[in-house]
Amino acid sequence: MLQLNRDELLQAYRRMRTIREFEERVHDEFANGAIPGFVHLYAGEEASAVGVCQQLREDLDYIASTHRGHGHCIAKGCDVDTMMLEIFGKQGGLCNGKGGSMHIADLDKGMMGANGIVGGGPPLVCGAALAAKTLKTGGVAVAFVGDGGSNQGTTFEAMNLASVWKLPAVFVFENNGYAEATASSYSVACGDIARRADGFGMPGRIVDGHDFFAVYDAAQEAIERARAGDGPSLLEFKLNRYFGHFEGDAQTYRGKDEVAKLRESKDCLTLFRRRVSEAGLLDAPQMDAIDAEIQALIAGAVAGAKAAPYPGAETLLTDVYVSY
Amino acid sequence: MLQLNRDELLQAYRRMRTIREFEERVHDEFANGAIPGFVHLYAGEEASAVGVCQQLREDLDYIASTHRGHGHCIAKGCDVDTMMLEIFGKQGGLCNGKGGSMHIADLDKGMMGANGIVGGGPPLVCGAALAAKTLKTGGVAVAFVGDGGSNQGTTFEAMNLASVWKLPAVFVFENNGYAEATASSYSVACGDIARRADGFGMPGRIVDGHDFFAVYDAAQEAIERARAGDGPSLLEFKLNRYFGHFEGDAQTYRGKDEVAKLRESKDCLTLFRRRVSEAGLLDAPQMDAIDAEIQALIAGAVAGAKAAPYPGAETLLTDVYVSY
Amino acid sequence: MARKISFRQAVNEALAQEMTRDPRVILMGEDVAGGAGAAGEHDAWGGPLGVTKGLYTKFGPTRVLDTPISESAFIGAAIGAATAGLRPVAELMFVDFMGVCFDQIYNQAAKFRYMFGGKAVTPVVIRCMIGGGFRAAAQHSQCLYPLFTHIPGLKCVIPSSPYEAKGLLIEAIRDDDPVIFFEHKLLYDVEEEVPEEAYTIPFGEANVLREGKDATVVALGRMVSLAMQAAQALAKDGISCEVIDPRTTSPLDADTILESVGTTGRLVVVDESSPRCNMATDISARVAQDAFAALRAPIRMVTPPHTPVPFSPALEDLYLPTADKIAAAVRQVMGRAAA
Amino acid sequence: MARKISFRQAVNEALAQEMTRDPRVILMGEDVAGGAGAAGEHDAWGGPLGVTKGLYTKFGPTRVLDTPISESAFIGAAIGAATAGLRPVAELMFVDFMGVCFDQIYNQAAKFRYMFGGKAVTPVVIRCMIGGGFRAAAQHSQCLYPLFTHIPGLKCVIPSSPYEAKGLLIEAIRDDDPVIFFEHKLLYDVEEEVPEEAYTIPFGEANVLREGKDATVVALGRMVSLAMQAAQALAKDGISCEVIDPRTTSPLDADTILESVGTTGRLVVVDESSPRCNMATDISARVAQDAFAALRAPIRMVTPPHTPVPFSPALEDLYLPTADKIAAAVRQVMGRAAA
Ligand SMILES: Cc1ncc(C[n+]2csc(CCOP(=O)(O)OP(=O)(O)O)c2C)c(N)n1
Ligand SMILES: Cc1ncc(C[n+]2csc(CCOP(=O)(O)OP(=O)(O)O)c2C)c(N)n1
Ligand SMILES: [Mg+2]
Ligand SMILES: [Mg+2]
Repeated sequence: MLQLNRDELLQAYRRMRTIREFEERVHDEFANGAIPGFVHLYAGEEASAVGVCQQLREDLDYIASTHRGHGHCIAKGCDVDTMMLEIFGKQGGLCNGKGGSMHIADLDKGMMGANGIVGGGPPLVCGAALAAKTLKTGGVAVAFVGDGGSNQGTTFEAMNLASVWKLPAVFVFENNGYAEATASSYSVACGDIARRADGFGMPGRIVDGHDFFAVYDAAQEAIERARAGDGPSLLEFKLNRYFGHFEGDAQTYRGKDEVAKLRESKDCLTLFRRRVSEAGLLDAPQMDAIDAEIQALIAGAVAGAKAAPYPGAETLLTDVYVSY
Repeated sequence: MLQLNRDELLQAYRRMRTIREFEERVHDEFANGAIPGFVHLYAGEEASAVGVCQQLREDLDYIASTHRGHGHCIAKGCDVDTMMLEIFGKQGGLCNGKGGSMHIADLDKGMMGANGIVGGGPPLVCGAALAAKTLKTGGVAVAFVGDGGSNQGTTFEAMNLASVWKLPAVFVFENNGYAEATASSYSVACGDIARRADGFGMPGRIVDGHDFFAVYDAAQEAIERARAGDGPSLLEFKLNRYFGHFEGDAQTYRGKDEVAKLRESKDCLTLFRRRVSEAGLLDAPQMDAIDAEIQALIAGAVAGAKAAPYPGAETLLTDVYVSY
Repeated sequence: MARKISFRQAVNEALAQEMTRDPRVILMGEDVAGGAGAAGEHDAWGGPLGVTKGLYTKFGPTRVLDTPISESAFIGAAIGAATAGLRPVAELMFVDFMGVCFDQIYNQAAKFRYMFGGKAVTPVVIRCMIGGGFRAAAQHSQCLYPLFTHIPGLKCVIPSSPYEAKGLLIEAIRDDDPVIFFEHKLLYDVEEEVPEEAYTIPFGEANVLREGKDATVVALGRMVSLAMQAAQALAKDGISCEVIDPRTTSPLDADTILESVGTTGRLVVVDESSPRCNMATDISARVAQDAFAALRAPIRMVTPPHTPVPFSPALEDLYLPTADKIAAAVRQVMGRAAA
Repeated sequence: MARKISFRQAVNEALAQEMTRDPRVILMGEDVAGGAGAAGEHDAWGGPLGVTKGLYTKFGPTRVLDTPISESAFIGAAIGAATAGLRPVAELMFVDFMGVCFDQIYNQAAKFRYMFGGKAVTPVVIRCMIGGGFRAAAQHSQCLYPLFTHIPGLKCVIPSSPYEAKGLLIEAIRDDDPVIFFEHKLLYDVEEEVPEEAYTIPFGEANVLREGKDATVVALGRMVSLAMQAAQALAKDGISCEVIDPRTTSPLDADTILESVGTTGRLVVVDESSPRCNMATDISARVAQDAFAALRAPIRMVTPPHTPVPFSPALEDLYLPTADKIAAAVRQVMGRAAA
């Protein structure tokens, strides 16, 4: 915590709040019927995306995300207005409406995309890391994976490959306890995902994923290791999602009041506020001001998305190949 | 060693010798141009197949093999005459000439097939084990996998699934040091494959794969655990192959005299003979007699395969579906 | 007795009846029950769209198995189990996920019988969702059945209505070969009369939904109802369409199609899958080879364009075949300008 | 300067020249060098059939990377690296292995550009071996290019000779889209004159190997030389064939085929891949749709039967298309009984 200066703390808070507000509003708009398709919200997990990405360079470092990708986008610096346009399927969206929530991406910011395929990202991250290593850019690449995605063959293979090639990569497992309706205690045979690190020749750590500072420290170690050329690491963040698997999920598999209790006791934003306040680093009014500012920002993004036209018919047939 | 009676020891020796002789003769016949296609020989690894399969029931227990499948076939009780016919692509072969070396199989003996796909077998073994568990047959299923195959996503997934479902399965890794020309020290990032067991919630052991008795004991423990309903295990046998990856491999990646030295110091058959002789359990003439008998058996198989006709043209279009 | 039920219910009922009939039939997949290891309800999902809901409660944990997200392992396990005495129905969820487990399907299940000289029997059914219109974007909207149809050793079934779904799924479960069962996600809420008792619809027998003399329209899955709409509209213009649903693409009932073209002399094939090497080309080519003499006009294929499926509703609506596009194609083969 | 080299050498030379020209071009795959971590020679293999041998020695370990047997990881890594500034050439070895890594190819590489609204460039080449005749049985003899051709966003290249291989591979490496490059393993030892200097052959431009007026024969990969043999034999009977090699199935130069059929009025398509939803159907259907008026006879497709590839040489020889079968098909479309 002490290593972060005031601006950095403000940025971290701002980004976490942006994600939260973004997701709460998308939740509402989905319920209103304004957003089509499958939408997976990241609310509750903000400390992970922000704690990691705050240490990454937009121009150099890459991340690959999952189906639950809005938070990673925002943390990596994507523009919320164009993100919202994308999620509404509108013209001018980050992918011009062709990708939507599940394929939101911004390669210019090193964001290699949300992914509709569980386990789709880790191999791609090996590639970005290999490019960094081969071209000697000094960059690193981070794969965000869920607990469910930890059981996909592509993920295992990618970890082994990253070690064999000693790639500047980090494998972040966001263990939110569920893959759809299936508990990770059922699907991950060894209990903690971090126990797998040793079998792939890399260090592994379990971290409280609600604690921004714990995430930050663990990520720092892993990222520095990667940048130094010492190879990949595995991080397992234990955290929680506040909404259903996707919008529309009735969540009957969760315990009674489970989410209410989590919102109360395991909110990374509340925790962050408490920690920085107690340490006298930021004060409540400062953060309240950010909250208000972000609320307006996201409200503007939603209004903009609602008002925007759909992409033109001619775009149906473009962007298939480089030539058309 | 003490737990095996004389008949069992004789059977073990006979099967190991049968594999060795079979492979040496296939090697010669391939060199003569009598055998087409890709052929991967098992010579040198006999203690693994036999040490494991001797404890399996032909009618109940299943194994899935790899591209290097002849040894597993013989150990599981397949007929060497029809095996040889198959490898020659002749009528009456174990698969009527349609499979060849890479797809040799005998479901009636619980041999689910050699496999042209590295990592193809472990998922299938989960299935056989699931069938045994669901139908309460008391059976177990064993996956043989190479060190190279240990890095295939399908293999990782299968281990996790077997643990999640607590299946009566055993994952046997035959680590012969190479996948094609690539050393396992390069491709298995964690060094020993057995280090991965923990990440899949199962026990793992490293065993000298040249030592029939060490293999036997380790397999016994794993098989009993599986039969008792306590779930899967991982065994890593360190062993060596005497021939190239496939027939025709010049093996320049191997150290000078590497194979000659191995044949000298790490021959599972020599070791077996020494151990049982020293313990006074079998004597040399007994085993020599088996050697002679097996030599004749395999010579007969080769002669039979050479003389046999190719499958009839009408069989090209049969066996695609159950109805034709 | 027949009563109206949805496509979703028809699939569920087929599964329930076959599981009751035959204890070797088991179900597996991600959240086919839903809630494994969780604090709340088990049987919470029945798959992401609720198709298998209730079966876990009925048949219990040894018959309905939730899996980790490890498609190669559990699809392969279903296949291996099929060779060892069970008759598993595995759910791949979206067909789009075949890319992480295709090997087990086309190199293992499809080829066992042939490679092993006729000695293997692999009675496995792999269910999956296909198709666009759900705003589910490029990785959750594909059809991909041409890829499976290409593979010798697989059978491919594409039900077009609740009645078809129930009869074809029961047939699939009783069939001794590996069967891929493609359910169009936009059909789940469609209702029609479906008999309560179990019944089967044989593979390789096309359904002629409507007889006609001017043009043959072959359509698959959700496209069948669009073809029927088009046929109705065209009837008003005096154009008489024969509408054929092949039901299964492998085996394909080519005879019914060839005979029909023999009468009509004109063919339109409607296929929601991507246009290259798809079922539209497969059927068109077959007709151009085996019913050429009867053909009186160019064959026309109605398919989406050669692009991934776009997310934006505005674009996806343009992407998909429609009754209007089908009708326009029929008018074209009739030599009539668009109405 | 042209000298005779083999197809194998042509591929090797194309790789070497492009790697020399552009430091962003790297090579990866199982044993593309061969010997990683081993006691003996590195660069021991150059792939199982020696195609890349020597490149490791020339370009070193940062440009030529051996991989574990983890196709999803390394094919995916090649794709990811392509989006991040490299131009990787990844070797899948046998196309038959696509089943363990197809997702990275068709859901990731193929769709990035579209899904991301045109912002991705993915210059990756995936090389693989196809085809029968090697007695390599059901899992090492497939063609499978129809599965890739089906996918929008991929380009598919099937060279038919050493000259074609070199020019098309250099084009593939310089192309900014994902390209799948299919090398028929039976062609590796074929020799012909190939220029020493680098040259490119554009995609989507068919090669008319032989002009003719009676029938158009379209063939791919190894089938091209068989089609030429057939054409020669037929010429003796006074039948004049136009032989067309499309070179790339995606993009497909349909125009050249349609024009040719416009002249000849007859079409035979030769395709070594399994017969359902394959390139033979793709091309036939296109012609039946867009050159129907010119067609004077049924289209004929020459393909293997709908079975896995058998191991036994006796059966495999029956399985594969031959010059005789092609000639017979041409005679058939000419309305002549088999000679
Ligand atoms: C290969 C594949 N299998 C299954 C799915 C369906 N699916 C989408 S998200 C999901 C659960 C993912 O769980 P986890 O990795 O824990 O991520 P979380 O949703 O908890 O963030 C599943 C099964 C998919 N998209 N891709
Ligand atoms: C999926 C797949 N990838 C690659 C191959 C090619 N291949 C065949 S055997 C082999 C090496 C296997 O090594 P290992 O698993 O150690 O078994 P071993 O040959 O040593 O018995 C490879 C790469 C294949 N058959 N299947
Ligand atoms: Mg999760
Ligand atoms: Mg090995």
